[in-house]
Amino acid sequence: MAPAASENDMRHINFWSWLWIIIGAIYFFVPLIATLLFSLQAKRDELGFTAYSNVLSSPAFFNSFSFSFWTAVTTISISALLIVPTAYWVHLRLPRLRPVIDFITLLPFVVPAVVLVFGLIRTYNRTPLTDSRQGLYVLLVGSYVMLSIPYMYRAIDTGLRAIDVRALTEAAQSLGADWFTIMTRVIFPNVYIALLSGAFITFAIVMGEFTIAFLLAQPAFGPYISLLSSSKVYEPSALAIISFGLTWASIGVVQWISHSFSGQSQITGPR
Amino acid sequence: MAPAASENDMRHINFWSWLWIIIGAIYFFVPLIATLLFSLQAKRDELGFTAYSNVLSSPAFFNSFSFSFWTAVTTISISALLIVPTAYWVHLRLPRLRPVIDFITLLPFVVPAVVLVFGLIRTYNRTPLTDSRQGLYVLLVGSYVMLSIPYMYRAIDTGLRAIDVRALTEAAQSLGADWFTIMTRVIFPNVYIALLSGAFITFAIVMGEFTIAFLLAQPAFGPYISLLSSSKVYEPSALAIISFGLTWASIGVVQWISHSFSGQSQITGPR
Amino acid sequence: MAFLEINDVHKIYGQTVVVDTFNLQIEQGEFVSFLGPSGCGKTTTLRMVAGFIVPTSGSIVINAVDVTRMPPNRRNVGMVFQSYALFPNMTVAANVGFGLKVAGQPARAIKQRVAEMLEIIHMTEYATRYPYQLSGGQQQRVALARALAIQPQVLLLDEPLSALDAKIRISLRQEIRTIQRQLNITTIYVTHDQEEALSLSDRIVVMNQGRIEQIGTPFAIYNRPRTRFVASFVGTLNVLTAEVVDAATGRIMIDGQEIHVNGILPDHPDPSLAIALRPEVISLNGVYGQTANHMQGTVEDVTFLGPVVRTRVRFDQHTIHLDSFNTPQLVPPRNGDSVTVSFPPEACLVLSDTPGAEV
Amino acid sequence: MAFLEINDVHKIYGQTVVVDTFNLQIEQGEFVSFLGPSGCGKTTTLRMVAGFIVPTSGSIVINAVDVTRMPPNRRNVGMVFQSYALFPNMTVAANVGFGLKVAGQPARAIKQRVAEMLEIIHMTEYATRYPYQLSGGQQQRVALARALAIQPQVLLLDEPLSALDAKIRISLRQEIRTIQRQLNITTIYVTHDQEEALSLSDRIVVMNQGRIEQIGTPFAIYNRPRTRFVASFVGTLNVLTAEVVDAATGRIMIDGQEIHVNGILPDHPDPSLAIALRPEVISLNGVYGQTANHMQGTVEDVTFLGPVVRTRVRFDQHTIHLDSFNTPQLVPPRNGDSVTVSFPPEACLVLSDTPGAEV
Repeated sequence: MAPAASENDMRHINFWSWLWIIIGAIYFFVPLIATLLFSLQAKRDELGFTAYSNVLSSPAFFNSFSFSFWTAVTTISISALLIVPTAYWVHLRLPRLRPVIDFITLLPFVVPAVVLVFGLIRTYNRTPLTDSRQGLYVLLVGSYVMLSIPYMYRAIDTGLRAIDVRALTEAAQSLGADWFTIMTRVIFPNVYIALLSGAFITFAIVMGEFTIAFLLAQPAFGPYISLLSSSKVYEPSALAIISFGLTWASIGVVQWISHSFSGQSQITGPR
Repeated sequence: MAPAASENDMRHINFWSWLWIIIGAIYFFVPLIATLLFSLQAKRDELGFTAYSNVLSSPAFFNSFSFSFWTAVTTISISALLIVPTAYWVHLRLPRLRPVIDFITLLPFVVPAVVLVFGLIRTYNRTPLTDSRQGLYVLLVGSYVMLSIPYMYRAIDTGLRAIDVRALTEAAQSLGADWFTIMTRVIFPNVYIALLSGAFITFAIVMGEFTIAFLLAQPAFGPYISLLSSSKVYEPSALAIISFGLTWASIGVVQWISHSFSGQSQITGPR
Repeated sequence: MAFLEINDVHKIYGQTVVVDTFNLQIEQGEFVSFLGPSGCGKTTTLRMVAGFIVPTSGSIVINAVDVTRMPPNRRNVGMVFQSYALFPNMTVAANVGFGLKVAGQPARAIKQRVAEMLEIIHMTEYATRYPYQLSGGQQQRVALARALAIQPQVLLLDEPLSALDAKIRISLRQEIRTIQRQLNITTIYVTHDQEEALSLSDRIVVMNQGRIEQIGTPFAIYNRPRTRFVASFVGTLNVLTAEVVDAATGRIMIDGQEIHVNGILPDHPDPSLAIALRPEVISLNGVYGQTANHMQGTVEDVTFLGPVVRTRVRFDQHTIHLDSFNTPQLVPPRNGDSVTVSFPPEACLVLSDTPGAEV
Repeated sequence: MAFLEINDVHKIYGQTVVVDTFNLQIEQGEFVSFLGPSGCGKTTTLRMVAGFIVPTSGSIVINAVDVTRMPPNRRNVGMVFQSYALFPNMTVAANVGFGLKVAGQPARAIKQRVAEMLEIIHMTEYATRYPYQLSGGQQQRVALARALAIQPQVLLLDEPLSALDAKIRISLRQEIRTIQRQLNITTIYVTHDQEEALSLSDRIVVMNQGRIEQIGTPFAIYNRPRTRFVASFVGTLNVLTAEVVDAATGRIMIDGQEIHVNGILPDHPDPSLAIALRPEVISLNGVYGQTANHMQGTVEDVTFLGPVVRTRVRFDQHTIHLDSFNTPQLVPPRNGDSVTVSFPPEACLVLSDTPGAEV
């Protein structure tokens, strides 16, 4: 195919390119570098990793981090099991409802977390859900699943748009496949990469979430960061840098996984 | 066209329908009703609107609400002016980069708000940006614009996908239109409804945002809710119900606007 | 009893009758096309045979088993889609073997059958490729092999060539016909392209607005259309209004020139009737001799279409198109020339407007 | 000097030469088609004329003004797209009037011109409709009116009929031709459909792999193709390998049967050459008489295509396809029949493989 549109107005391209490079730099790198430099100044008049070793050697760091990590994994699994079949079904049977469903999945933005938690606690007050540690954990995961819906649904929806859901389903049916086979061998493998991108965002949100975990008195990573911020000087900055590094490491893992599905990444890739 | 797929497995449809109706009811209505009932109990042993009149008659409510309202409007305007041309340009000239840009627009989820604000304050420490009220307000709006990017970009991107950006641009060019005419008469009118949906989410986020406003010591609605929550019993619930009502009122406005563009809503609607 | 029977099938959505009283018997090994414009119900009927849609009433019987309400995955029916519908996460070999794997066949048997199928479609060397690495024509051949691998009782093709380029369409069309004959598989082919239907089919079912207009061999459909719809949908047609001069001897008058048609005309109260003529039966150079009809007219336009030169000739009220082969002998007429056109009486179709009625 | 000149234009992306040494002069009011397979550079060339792409080298001159680097919005060139590209937020009237409004014309003048244009495309009653309320054919007619409303110097059409159904394609094709002649507007039409190019154009530019293969009238392109590519892309072709018996008198041998061709054959070191025959020039019933070539063969397959019956005849090594009109007189042969086919010597094209070389 021919290349995109007119080539006359290169100045327009340059203007927008530079604007965005500058905004990007100010947004991402300036604060990051400032935080990094500050975190290295724990020992007066010299740069060093004192703040980092303080953070990493603390058992509270490890405990809260692994608590949030496993909560995130649980959240993602439940969310995927709920949403993949639902989104598939909407694509297959109710394609006209897609704009409506798109809108409904945005509702978690509309109901603030505070309302959600107040409502949940008040509703389940003096039931096993609020009177036991396990019950509160169920409430926590439930809330996180709700928060993850917009991201997970949209990611999976994008993945499903990249394939012809109805024709693939009918082809599999005519070849003798039942619903379980269609889901596991046809639909899931084709939305896997898209699912990963939704899972990644959910992971980042759960790892950083403060309000719900705090209100439900859960030993999560968000409240730990907040506690550290109010009691220490340099350690919070070190922690921010560590979280940032971990996040990018998980991006790397996603990239690596999607490359090992090389044939497929071609398909669910650019549209 | 023929209807969607096989009609044999109505039980599957019913199972998922009911599951989602139940989840939706638990998620949205149970907490909401609980909150509503609680908010009506400010006077012992009878239901009444005492908490509501307390909230609405407070000048702090009005001041913080209008502060956040105008901040949201400013945020949305800046965001739209930045993102509509950028998204248009990506569609027109760099369609292959769309997956990459999609990913970049998700980065605000990855960098936590706390890191952002700490970084900003430290970076601009002892500059006019942190030493004046106007400066802090600029930081606030800047941060909100960053937070709005994922929602605004995705909404506008969806709107642009619904039209053939390149062919419309070329058609307008060959009819003698310059870039300004193309943007204002062809592109903007066709993404207007999509833009509204992004603006609406941004509005909801800015109205409820706590962390950044608090750290920058701004008289916003989020910190006011938080303050009220820690000092009063029934008023926070009343406030939550009021916010909820206002949010749905703004949804209503969006619906009304999109109906008055009836021809167009057909086009930017189902795809 | 026929191998595949569609008995009195209706499909109604709300107020809309999509398929109306569909009856058809197909013999083992027969190739039947459903031909019609979009929205005529041909795809809906095919999808009822496949099991994706349940008829509102009526029954579908395959090989003496009533499958009307049997789910599609138990019908053992092969399906080929316009969009190919290959599984993007699987190689060509895995796509072709999918149905066998689902049926729980041993790996060795699958491998052998896949190799056989790839042989038939001449794509053995593409076994390890992914669908996105293939051209449209190759993808559709893989889809065909995949549908045939399970040895289905019936093969269903839903506009399989519509997404392909003209040249590939013709070569794949021939390949489909060859494979179908080789395997002797009962086949239903849905298309809106008359040339595809005419060149491939043993019989054609012409549909319009949910109803069957005519069932017949390609030759019968083209040369003896039973309704005006069939005559005009299948091929180009000149329609002329004529006045009956003598119904008994078939003498009629068009624009003041008398011609005769074969057979006895309907003894109508209304003495005018519609006559249809194919462009290719009308001759400019009088090959049909003295016994044919002759009419005088003026050349209005000459269009060069490649193999064929199309001439538009005007009489008093009517214009007709006539086709001549572009041979070295051809001297195309010029605009304004006075010409005599001739056509044999048996080439005149007397049209009826009632669907289902004889022409 | 011609009205529109494309002089020595190249377009190169990285290592890929998309358009190679394109030279063409178009006269005022001429209708020229660019015909070729996808990727041949025809659309790129059109887009360079429109101004959406700047040539790597060469120049484009319209009406004595060099527009090579002029932005598209100052060229006054009308463009019609395959996807219609109507503005979805505007009514039909607003779409047609868009170019005039941009040019700052007074409302009354715009209204009058829009009414005129809607008259020409027979869509006056659709003025207040929105594009999504129209069929594909209607949308494309509005797009044509919109492009013509600004009274462009040149009208460019980029596969305008590809998205439409067969029947609408043919009627809109005729409408485009009528309007073009009526307004006498210089037109370039890009297509991959040979019948469209042949039926519409004053001249056709056949392109392949970025180069011009041949420029000529439809008749010359079809009947005197200069390269093997042109011969095989435009129309169906039988290609036979022959041995030269006597180059001077044009006697050659195919599968042991001697025939003669017109003109003097190239005095090649290699005594074999390729001969092309169109299916429509070959006759089964000997109409060409004694002076023609005759060959004996066996019928392998008879396909009924509607207006035409295609017969495949096998000689020793080769098979050929021949077409006969489906007239009441036709007695189609049966598979296995021994037949004599005949064709005039002047119908044999001697093919060259060098692009640009004479056949």
